[in-house]
Amino acid sequence: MARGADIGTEMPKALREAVQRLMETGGFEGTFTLARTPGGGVDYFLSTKEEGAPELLPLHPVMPNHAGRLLREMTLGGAMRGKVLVITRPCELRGFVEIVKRLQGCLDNLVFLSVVCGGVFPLSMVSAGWDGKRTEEYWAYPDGRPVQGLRPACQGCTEFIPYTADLVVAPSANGHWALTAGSEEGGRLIERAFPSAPAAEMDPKALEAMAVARKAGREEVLSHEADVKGLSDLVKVFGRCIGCHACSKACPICYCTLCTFESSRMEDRMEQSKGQLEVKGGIRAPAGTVLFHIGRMGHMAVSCVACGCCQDVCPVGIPVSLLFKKVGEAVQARFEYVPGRDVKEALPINTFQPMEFKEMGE
Amino acid sequence: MSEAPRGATIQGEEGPRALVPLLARALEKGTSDAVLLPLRTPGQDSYAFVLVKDPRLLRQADPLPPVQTVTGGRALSSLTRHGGGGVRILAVMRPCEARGAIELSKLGQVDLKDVTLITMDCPGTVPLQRFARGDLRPSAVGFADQDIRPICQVCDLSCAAVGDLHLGWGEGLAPILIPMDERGAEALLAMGLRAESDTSEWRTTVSSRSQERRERREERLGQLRVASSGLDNLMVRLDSCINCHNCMRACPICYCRVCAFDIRRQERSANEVLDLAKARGSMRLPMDTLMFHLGRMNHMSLNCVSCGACEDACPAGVPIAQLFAMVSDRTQSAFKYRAGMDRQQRSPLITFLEKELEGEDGQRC
Amino acid sequence: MSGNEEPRVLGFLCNWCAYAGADLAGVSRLQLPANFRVIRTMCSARTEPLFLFKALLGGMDGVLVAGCHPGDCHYQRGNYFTRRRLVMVQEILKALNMEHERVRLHWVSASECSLYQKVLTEFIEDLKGMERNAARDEVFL
Amino acid sequence: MNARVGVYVCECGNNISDQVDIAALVPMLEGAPGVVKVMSHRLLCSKEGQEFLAEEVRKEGLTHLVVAACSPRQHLPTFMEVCKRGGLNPYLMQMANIREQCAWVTSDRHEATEKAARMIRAAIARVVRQAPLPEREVEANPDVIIIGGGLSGTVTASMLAGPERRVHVVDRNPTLAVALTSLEGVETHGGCEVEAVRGFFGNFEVELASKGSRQEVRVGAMVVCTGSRATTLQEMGYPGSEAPHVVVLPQDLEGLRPYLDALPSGQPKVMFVHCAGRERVGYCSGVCCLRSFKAMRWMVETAPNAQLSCLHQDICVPGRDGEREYQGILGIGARMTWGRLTALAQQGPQVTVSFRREDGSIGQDAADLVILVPATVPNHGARALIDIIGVEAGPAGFVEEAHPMLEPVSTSVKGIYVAGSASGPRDGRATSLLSLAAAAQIAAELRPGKTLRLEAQTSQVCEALCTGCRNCMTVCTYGAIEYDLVAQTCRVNETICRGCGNCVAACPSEAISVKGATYQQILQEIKEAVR
Repeated sequence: MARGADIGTEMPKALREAVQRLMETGGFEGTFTLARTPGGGVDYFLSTKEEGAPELLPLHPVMPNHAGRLLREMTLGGAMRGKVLVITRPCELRGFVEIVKRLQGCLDNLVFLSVVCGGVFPLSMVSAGWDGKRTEEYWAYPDGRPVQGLRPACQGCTEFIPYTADLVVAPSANGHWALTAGSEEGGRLIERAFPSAPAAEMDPKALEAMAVARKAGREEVLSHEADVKGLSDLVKVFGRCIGCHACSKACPICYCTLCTFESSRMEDRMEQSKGQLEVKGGIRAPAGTVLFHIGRMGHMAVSCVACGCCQDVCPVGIPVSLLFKKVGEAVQARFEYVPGRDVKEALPINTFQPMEFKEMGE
Repeated sequence: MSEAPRGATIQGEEGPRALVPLLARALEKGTSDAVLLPLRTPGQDSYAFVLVKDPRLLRQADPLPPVQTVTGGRALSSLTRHGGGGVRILAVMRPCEARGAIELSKLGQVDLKDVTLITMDCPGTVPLQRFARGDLRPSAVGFADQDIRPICQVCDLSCAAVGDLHLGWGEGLAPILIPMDERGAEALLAMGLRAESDTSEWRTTVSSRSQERRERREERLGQLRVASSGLDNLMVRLDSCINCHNCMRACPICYCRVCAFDIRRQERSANEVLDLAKARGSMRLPMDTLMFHLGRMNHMSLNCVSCGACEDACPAGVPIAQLFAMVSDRTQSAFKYRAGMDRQQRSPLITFLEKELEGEDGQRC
Repeated sequence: MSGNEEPRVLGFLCNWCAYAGADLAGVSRLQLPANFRVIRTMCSARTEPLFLFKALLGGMDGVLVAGCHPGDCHYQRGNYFTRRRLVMVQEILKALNMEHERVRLHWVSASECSLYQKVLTEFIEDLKGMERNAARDEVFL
Repeated sequence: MNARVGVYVCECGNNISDQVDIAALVPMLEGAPGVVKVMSHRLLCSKEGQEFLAEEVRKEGLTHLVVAACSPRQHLPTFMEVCKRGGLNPYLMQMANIREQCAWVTSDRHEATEKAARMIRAAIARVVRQAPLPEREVEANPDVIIIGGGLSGTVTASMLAGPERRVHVVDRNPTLAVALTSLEGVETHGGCEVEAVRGFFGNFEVELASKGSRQEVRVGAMVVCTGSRATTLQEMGYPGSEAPHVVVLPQDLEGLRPYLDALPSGQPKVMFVHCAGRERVGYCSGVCCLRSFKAMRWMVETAPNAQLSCLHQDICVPGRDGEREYQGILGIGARMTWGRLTALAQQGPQVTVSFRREDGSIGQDAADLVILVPATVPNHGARALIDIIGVEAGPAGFVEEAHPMLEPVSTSVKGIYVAGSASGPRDGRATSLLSLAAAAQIAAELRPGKTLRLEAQTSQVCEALCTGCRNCMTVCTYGAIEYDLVAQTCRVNETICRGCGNCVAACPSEAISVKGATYQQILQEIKEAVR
């Protein structure tokens, strides 16, 4: 990997300064990053010039929207005409790559800065008002000690290193942080932005420590609510689902204009419900709660990046992200597929190998 | 009914639960095919509307749960959108939910032909998200409960008897079932009851509470109006909105299959966004948050029943129900319309009067 | 299954192989379980996963998808996609401990009527060993 | 208009009525939604039965028809014709297969009757949701373009060319065989290559380019006759193969003469080495052993005093005469050695041949002339052509047949056929057979003056729901789906689509569906079937 630049120890200040330097020297048309909203919240912005720009909060530990979803809405019609620096978390980048494979977005001219990710806090925490001190403590995560209050999906995330980012903010030796290059483009940008900064690279020890912590976290989060034992448990977990489908709307992969499960196809006519009513003595209204979630798995589990946005927006706190993570991991393992690893990798559902899965059908 | 309606006082269980055995009776009698009401979900941690045919299921019934999950209007719509199929349903729900159902029937999304709406005095519900988090499990929400949702605290129609049959009970009153029309009277008979008791006590209690709530509503929504007047202030109110449109999805009135504002999200090209950002220095994404809310107000504020489902479903804590109440109170009164109160009155925008919308000074507004 | 109740099984058979095989089973007067219902699709690849989920949650005890052997697809490659889709469905069911045995894929050519009979009877035998699909009585689906 | 469904149950002689209680069945169907008439009949497929049915459709003014009888695989076309005669669109008819898949497989009469009722009700539920579909036809151009003027090209052309059908033969080679140029109705394009292909079966536009000039040819079908060739010494890549006394067995044996003339006097050793290049190409070409043996016999006559030997692996001599040829070679005393060629080396006047024996040990032998019998590979330029015309190719680069047994001369693209050794190593006989087959299939499918019947139950895209993700395009085998850049949605080319429905299952938005097999139709059929 190309040389990385030491950006110091003081996060997130160091990161902000690094981004500043990149924006000044990188020749970008704009920067896509989290920033402070007028009301003191946090959301994504496309910022083009310094004056009048909101306070940039790159990689602030929340995910108000999945960047992949926003980028998709933006680039659905075609590429951005000029280079834009996009600052997102690994799962956001992977989500976008997956949706680009579905031709719903375009990677051209987007330069990605990502991070060896420490995870993010639940959305509710933002709306409840943000405690600045939390951010300072948060950036200590490379020591592998679990950060309190992270979203479950993040606690159990083992894919915290970005695959296709041009620039990666990574923990470096003895508490320092490094801006490392993930591509030649990234290398050039670093050369230009930090000609004199001391060289630094990812600290394998830190990555190892994080990996250990995350594996443990994964076991932990998947062992409770997500550990469903068949239909009866599913009905319990999804029992409180109010059918708002917020999960699918926040999902970076769900891209349908009209979700099949919101179409008239899914609506039983009363004539047919009568039969069910006879057999069961009662039917839920609206029906099809479990079908929606399982059906959605069937549609996007191969590409689920376990970003956790679905759970973030669930008004009734169903562990959606954990269930989807569990199922997604199983499906992806079977196809030896890692969503978002490489945009050239075909979607498992759109390709096949004649000699594969011999056991099926015989 | 010109003279004051009479009702049937119910012995036995107190409060809304008194309904359950009566519903069972109606089912066994066969005068109705099914009952639609909230049941405790298998996890025992929430409630869901279920169309019940087997009376045994009524054991899990809770006619008036402390929280609103899916609104009764949407539940009824999911069953009868394509026609009621001749199934005679007793539908038990809160006044605001019933009003939602009535609005939906005007919009062709609910078929009330064979439905008997049963409403009841509503003490309000607690915020869905707090309830779901489990840090709020009131055994029974009292009428004075401070934990009920802000929108409920300013609900002046919490006891609106919009159903065919209405259960009065609040403030220590003995539960009394009051038929509001023929259909309600039939249902009452089916339950083996007669409307003999006088209802004046209930009516006085209700009217005084409605009065009190009306004043509170005007006061609080007035404050909100001031606090959010003008673009900037409104922006601040909506600041935490992440534009997920979940308010729209939880709304019983928003019945479109694909929301126009969901499609529009994708109508701008990357370069247009870039140009807009350049013009302003920066551009918040997703865009059109304000546009969405204003557009939605335009689409449904005339039918808004202030059920608060939107606020319950909002993951970002926007006081959206109150904002909509604030607006819809105005738009509706402009047309002398109160959503869901009168089944005969047509939805304002599909009708008109020769002389209307005139200000006091006679000039058109 | 409880008592002597017969499992209810739904089959999606491709027109060119499995369905033809089923016809041949008839011509050869092979005896088959009566509780098996067939939907004829032109290609096994028409069987979208949603049908399988719907059938399971609708209370079917078993769902069989049968088509041409790999390499023999009348539409050249359809069954390879069918296979992948079935793999996915099963993985999802496994991950949720949802009795993935209820969904099966089998390759049956137009001439393999006895294989067809074998597949079917074995499937139904296995299903008899299982509980009746709980979804059939579940109110809160 | 309300549906008026007629349900007609065929007793099929006793085939159905023996096992299904017709008398009990009929009342079970009455009152099903939309059904106005239920009736049974002895034998609906009989001439009398067909007339009766057509008359019923007319008389009862039926909008939909359900025929409960045998397998649609047997009589669907029959009853579709009946519909037409009765003035009903044939796609408003559904068959319930209560013979093969009910009466004949269900021992219990009661169960069989119950099942038949369910099957028929399912058919009813589906048929009322069917839409009338037009019988679609397109004008077709009977002309054919043949790519490659070799044996297969010549045979195919000579069969097809005639007053009603013009045949174009393209070859990169400037001069084509007289056998072709002299044929009536054949237009040769020597020194040309296919640049581009547009259109579909019945109406292809083929762009030809030769040095400097371009031209467009309009045809209804194409035949790939690009043939095959021998692997070269370089491709075989055996060390030392450049040795002067090493030669690849040529097509025309006369090509060996100079080498024979150069042989030393006395009893020169000539060694035939089989399977030259087999490891590299990864398959047995299957035609070389015989070629080699024929060459050996020719050698016996032309160079009687030469000592013949043969380094071979498995001897592959299929067919009637193969074994005789083999025995013949053993007869002339050629020394047969089992071995895999590993290296060659010119040492003085002789070539040392190193090979690996079956047990892995290395053996050596020397000869004055080594004749390598080469593996067969696709012809030069075949790969490029395959990409241009968009047919499927196998790993070895040969054109893939649509189906090895059922459609040996069709390709993945409707209207593009393959003949001769373009689809794999062939001997002359097989080449001619396949060429004749291709010609016959074209003659049958593309008849001059006749239009082409198109699949009516094709896929269709709902623009409003399509997101343009092109999953459907990716999984479609036939390239029947196009992306509309303006609408940014997918579109189905209904002249190509065969209605398999693969695309439907690939679309998460349910934006694409097959006419006559829509989600609703299948779902409602299921619901009734499993009730």
